[in-house]
Amino acid sequence: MTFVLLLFPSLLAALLAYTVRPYRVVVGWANAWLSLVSLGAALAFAALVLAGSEAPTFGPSELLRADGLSALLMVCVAAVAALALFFSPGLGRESQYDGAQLRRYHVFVNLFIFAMLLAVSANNVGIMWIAVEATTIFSAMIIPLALTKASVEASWKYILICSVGITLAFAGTVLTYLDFVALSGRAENALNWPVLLSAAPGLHPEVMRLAFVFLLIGFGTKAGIAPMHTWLPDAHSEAPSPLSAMMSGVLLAVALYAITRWKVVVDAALGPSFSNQLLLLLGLFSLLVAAFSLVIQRNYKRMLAYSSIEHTGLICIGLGLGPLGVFAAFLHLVCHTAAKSMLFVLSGEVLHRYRSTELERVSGLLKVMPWTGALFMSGILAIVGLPPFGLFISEFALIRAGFAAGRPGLMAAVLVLIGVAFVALLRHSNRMLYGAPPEGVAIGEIGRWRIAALFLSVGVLVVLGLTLPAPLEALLNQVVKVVAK
Amino acid sequence: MYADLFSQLTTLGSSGVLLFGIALLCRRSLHTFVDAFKWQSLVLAALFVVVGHFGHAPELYFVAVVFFALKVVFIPRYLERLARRVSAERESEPYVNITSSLVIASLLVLLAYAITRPVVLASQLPTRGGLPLAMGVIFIGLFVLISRKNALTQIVGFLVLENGIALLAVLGTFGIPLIVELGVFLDVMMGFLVMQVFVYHIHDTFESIDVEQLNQLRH
Amino acid sequence: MKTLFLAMFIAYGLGAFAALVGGRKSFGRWLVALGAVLGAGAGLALGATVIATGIPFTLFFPELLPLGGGLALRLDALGAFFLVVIGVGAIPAALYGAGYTAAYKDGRASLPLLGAMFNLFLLTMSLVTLADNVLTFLLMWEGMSLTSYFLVMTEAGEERTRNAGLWYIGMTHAGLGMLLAAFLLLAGGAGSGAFADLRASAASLTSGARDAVFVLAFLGFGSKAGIVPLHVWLPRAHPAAPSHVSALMSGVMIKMGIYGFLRVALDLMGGGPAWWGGLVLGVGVASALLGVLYALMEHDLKRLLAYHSVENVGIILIGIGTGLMFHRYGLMPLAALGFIGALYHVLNHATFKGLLFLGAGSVLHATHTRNMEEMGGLIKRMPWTALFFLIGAAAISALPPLNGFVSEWLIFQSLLGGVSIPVPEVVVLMPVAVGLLALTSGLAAACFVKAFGITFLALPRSPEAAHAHESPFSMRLGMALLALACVGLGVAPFAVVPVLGTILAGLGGLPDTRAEFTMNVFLQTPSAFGQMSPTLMALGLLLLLGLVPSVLWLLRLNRQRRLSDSWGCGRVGQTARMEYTATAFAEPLKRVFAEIYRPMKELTVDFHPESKYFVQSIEYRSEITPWFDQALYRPFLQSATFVAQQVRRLQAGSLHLYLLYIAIVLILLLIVARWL
Amino acid sequence: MKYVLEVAQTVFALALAPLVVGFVRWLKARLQNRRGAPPWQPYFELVKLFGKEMVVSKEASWLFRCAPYIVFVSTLAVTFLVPFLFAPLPFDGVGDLLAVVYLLLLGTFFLALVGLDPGTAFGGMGSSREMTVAAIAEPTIALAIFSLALGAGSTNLGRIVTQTLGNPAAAISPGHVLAFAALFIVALAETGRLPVDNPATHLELTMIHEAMILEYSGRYLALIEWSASLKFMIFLSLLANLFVPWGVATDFTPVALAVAVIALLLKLVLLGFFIAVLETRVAKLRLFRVPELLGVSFVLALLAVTSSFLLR
Repeated sequence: MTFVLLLFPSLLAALLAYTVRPYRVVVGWANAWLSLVSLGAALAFAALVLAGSEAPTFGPSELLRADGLSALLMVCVAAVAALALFFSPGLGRESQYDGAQLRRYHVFVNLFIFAMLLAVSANNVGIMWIAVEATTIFSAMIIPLALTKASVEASWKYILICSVGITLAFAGTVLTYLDFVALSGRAENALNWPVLLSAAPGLHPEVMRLAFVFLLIGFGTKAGIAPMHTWLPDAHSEAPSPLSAMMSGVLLAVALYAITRWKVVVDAALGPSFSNQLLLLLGLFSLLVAAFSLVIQRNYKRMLAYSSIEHTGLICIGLGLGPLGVFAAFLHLVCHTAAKSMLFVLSGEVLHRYRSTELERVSGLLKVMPWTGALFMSGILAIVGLPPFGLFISEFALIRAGFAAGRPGLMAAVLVLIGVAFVALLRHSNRMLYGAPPEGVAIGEIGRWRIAALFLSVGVLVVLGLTLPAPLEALLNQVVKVVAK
Repeated sequence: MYADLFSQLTTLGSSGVLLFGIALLCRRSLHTFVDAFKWQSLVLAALFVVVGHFGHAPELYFVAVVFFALKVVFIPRYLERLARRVSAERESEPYVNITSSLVIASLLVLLAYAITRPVVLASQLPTRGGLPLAMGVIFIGLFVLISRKNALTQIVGFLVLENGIALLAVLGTFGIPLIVELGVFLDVMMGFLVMQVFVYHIHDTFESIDVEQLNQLRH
Repeated sequence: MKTLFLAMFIAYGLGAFAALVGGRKSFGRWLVALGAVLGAGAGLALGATVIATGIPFTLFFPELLPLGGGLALRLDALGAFFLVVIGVGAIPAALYGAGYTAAYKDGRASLPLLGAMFNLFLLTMSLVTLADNVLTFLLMWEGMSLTSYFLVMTEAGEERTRNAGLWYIGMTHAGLGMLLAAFLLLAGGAGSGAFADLRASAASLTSGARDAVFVLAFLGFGSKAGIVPLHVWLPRAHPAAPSHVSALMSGVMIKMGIYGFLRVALDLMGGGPAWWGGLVLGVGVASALLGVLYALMEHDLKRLLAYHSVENVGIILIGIGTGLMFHRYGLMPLAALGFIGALYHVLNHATFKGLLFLGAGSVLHATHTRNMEEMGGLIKRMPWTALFFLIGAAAISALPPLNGFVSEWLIFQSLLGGVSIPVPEVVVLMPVAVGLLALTSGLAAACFVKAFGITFLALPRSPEAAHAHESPFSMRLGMALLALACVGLGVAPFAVVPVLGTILAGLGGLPDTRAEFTMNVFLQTPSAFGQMSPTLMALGLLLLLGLVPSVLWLLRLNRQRRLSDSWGCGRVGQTARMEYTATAFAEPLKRVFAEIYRPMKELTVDFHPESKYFVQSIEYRSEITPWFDQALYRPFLQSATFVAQQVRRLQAGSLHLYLLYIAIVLILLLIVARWL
Repeated sequence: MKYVLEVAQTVFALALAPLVVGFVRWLKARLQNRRGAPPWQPYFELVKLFGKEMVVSKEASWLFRCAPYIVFVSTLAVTFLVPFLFAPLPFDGVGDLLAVVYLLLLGTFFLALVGLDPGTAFGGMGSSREMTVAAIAEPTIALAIFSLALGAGSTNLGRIVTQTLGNPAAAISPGHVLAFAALFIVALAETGRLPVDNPATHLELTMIHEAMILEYSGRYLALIEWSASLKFMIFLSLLANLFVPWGVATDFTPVALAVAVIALLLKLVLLGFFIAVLETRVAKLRLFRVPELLGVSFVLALLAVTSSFLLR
């Protein structure tokens, strides 16, 4: 029943937005409040999982299932969705989009949220793939809200690279199913994850290695792992900020969730060493690419996009470092989601005020919008991994896991790359925060409610930084139990 | 006899699909491009029926009908309309000329054979002979996507890639579970519609659908 | 003791809260100062009680930082000493700050942020000395760096400050990376990371791992302490910060680097092979010499003092280096002497460097410029500041009655004690170290004659200097406290040395040398190699200083005094342009040490158009840029930008290229999966 | 009782100091076959100066007025530590050789500061050069002390003298001789004698010590002149007693004290003669050649240390 509560509100919101022909603000607010319902459902699932009951399933041949891993992701997706919807364009003050664009935006943004929630709660691996493909299609529709050369180019690249990537992932799924059929014949619920997991030890190792390569490349494209990351900076810098907040914060997390699901199956089939090495290799490469791309950067949205690639790389490395690493990786994922979504929403506010995404033209942010500036600075300090915020703890845990897994050389490289990204990010953000504001920029704060909402996420980050709330720790232990048995 | 007829028919069908894929490479004008794709989808639909009949998988018939409707009737018609509407001039020179792209295609098929050797050994189904060909179609779909500059041809390349995977699915597993199959078709259709809308957008903003101009967003 | 800890915590917390609430008003500024003073006082008391009673104070919060094994706090004697040093440095700085921050009322910097960060900076720094497991230590360490980064960035208006802030936070983050690697190597990966487990697992490490941990810890802590190759942020960040903050950073924060290094090298690892001591000694001597050499050439007052911090850290490292070396050869009393000299110099440096920075701050407050060439004659307008700055200058140049002399004497004696090391080729190193240390103290004296002479004496060289005014009472009070501390520590070392002995007792196997180094008023080194009593010497000097004028007065000699012009070879009217400038003062030494400075000289003479014999203008420019930046950091930065350029080309904008990337990776990985 | 003797010895040294400077000046004049002023001429100058009024520059601060006292007091404090006549001094424990060096540095520090105070070019030039020479001389002094301390097993002056008295063989060991040479060069540099600085001239190019005290007059100039001569006396007696300690009384019988006084006078005359001959022979070095001279003395001191260590 809670599944309905989880998935249905976003569908309802999409329908509502579709029917109300000329877009009106009340629709926006209704959608925002509806998203809180699915957040409640997600939290209910988390509580259910913590209560230790068997994972609830739903639908014909157990279509949907929520175990520890998916419960954690559900909470993340629903939370960021709620945050993004409360900051969607068209709420409150004047917005640069007209009625039709806003209407299209609200329809597809809610469909996008529905697809993500479906992907996370799908028990059937095929349905998960379909949902992830659906996220690409829905989000592609609303990247070019305002038809400019840049947004069209970004959206074309986005739709093409991601669709090609995802289709390769489907090839991987087919190969696994082929191996399953070869092992124990055709079965209707073959693609259900628990069934696949139980059959995994019998699968042929060579076929599973090929299948994992397809899957890793496929979902890696969606997760923004280098060298398949090329669509990410363009898409995130051109999309409207709430959407890019969701894409950067949670869509990458959903793709990583899919990779983790498949990693468990593959590890059961041929032992963890193969998948770990691949993940470490690609993780380190994306960390390298992201860190050095940050050094010379002229657009602050692209800067944030590259920093997402950097953190995806870190999470991949974490996944490849055994149980301790998985714990650190998922803690990192949660912290990164909170920090990055806040930052993208803030960058939207900055763009709205400064009318430009160029770093040169944005300066004196602390004088123009003191509170937003302070939030932006704390966001930057968070993603750069400085103490009061959670990412410092998760990076510490990650590197400790690295040392425990006996890979000091790799950890040294990771530390150096994190250092490069640290200096680059701070140099650019200092340029934006300090100095004299350019003339012609109105001094004045954004809405009080918006700042309060963002302070909420800063609060979450600080709480994660200083302590680890018991429910989250238990949930993460559940995840580790599921992933690195 | 009964089994090898089935496997011969399937290998024949899949080699047909591969042939049309390669034919796709040496087509100049857009119209002939879409035709090659249409014929490829037709052969694939027929293959669905054959596998459905011999492999005693009745739901494959329904899948074949849907596949036929989608990939042979619906998508090519839209592509034609799109081509006319966007008055795509002659296909601009691809990155790789015809002869070298054929050489690369053959190399890719050879690579596909080498890579899918363990898969063929693992699968006991009579239709396992066609698996390397399916992988070949996948690689060729990818190659078309990379080498063609026109947005429309990129969409066709993407669809060829999808055909390759559908072929892999039907040969390897006699059809994946129905819900997933329908979901895939739904995705393919929606994906195609979105890409089609984007081609119009590109045409409006860039006055031509040559993807070469799409390079302002860099670094 | 728990109440003292809570008092400290609450005082700092209230101070920070008061800053955020009412930072701008003067009442708020006093509250901030009060919070800081009370917090520092409570910390001082806590440290003193722990040293006095010898019972370590422990506190454990398992639910905070569960990943690192809980927030574990334990204050043992070593940590307590550094907590006392923080207290000694913080109280005067906070008092001084109340007056000094009034200058920021004009909105140049946000006062609430400055006040809050000041208190948080002190809080995190005190908690660094209390941390007892790896995560707590690193969290407080980076917290200290972050709050001090905000303090450095208070005047973020100028580009120079932002650049300094970036250098500072970049270097400390690199240091943090090395520390993290060192601690995790030490903990052997697993385990909760509590220092007790680290002590146990340190013994079982292979010698290669121990050396790696030592080098990483030395570089990590050295980057914070400001040893030579890693000191480049120090002359940039300290002058940029407000003066009372740079006094704290220079006097106390870089000592946290020393504390950390002692904690890891001596306490956790319990000493190691001889080359450890040799490395520390070598780097110490290099830092001391190069620090003072570059200080000589500076004419920005605060940069000069920052370079001197590098020099004094070098001297402290010399003490620690000799201590480690003796520890290795089992000469425990001499080892204790070396460490005691180092710790004593830590305390002394906190006092006189704090005093000098506060003095420089009031000069800056009065003349709004840091360039010594524009100062002069301030002694007549700012008598108190001049007196305190003179005491500080005398103390740092190790002149007898003051504290600099005592700690330098102890370090000299420990170096002289090196003679009894059995290995001959190590002993040859000792006299060279003695010679270079003596050269450093000589150059330091020359540098501070220049600093004090050019800034305070003779005629004012600029209108600002002419209209300088004495700094308000709170600033003078801060300086007075530190001056008293300088004199007190100089006159009464017999009280301090035994306390240092108790602190070091039992640390890494050192013996309890409480009674060994002092005989009532005298200081003596093991086997009575050197004996001295600063107290009696100070008394003697005072007595004579009183005796001589009174004798002359008794003899009724001529006491008239007449004011007239100073001798100017008969030329009437003396202007400020006739005075010696700071650059001129240091010019002979620049010529002597030219090959170290490698000064860039540039002479442009443009002749009169008509004839070559008449000159229109001659322009001479000579600049000294520390060659570290060129030799060490520039190639590092260039290679980073070069790689960045290559990586940028990856995102070239063409869709086909991106799809090609995916295809290539797919095929490569398939080949890997298939055959490898 | 011993303390009274100690004070007596200090007063004796205080009284003798101007005579030593006067004797050297007289001897130099004689060598340049000039009649020259009698050796006790400095006493007349001191008495004259104490009688005159003090002319103080307008720009000078309070430091200008109290620096002479500090310089004089610091030099006086050193005389309490130096074994002129008898070795185990009661004040020996108060300060060792390092303390002596740093007390002298205290004097030079304030003298240099005061050179800058009136704001004249001469003062600035003098203090800049004085501090350069002092800074470069420091390492040599430290190493000379190191070699002496190595030989005697302690840095305290009394112990060094008694130790060398104990085993005379050490006195002629290479370590001691090299240390003597090094310390001799440094003594010339510190007290402003000819190769480094010309004491007899007021030509701004060649005077270092004189330049700093140019502005002084009256009682202040007397005090500074006296402390300069006292410093010269200290260095000579250090050279004499530490390296050639015979004649220094170890017990307090009147006859031993008489012998000590005669021995001291003899040694001072000898050293004075040697310095006078040196000063007439050698011309003043250019300022930037002085570091090379001090470099030579540094190498000598380093050799002294290594040899005394290896032969221990």
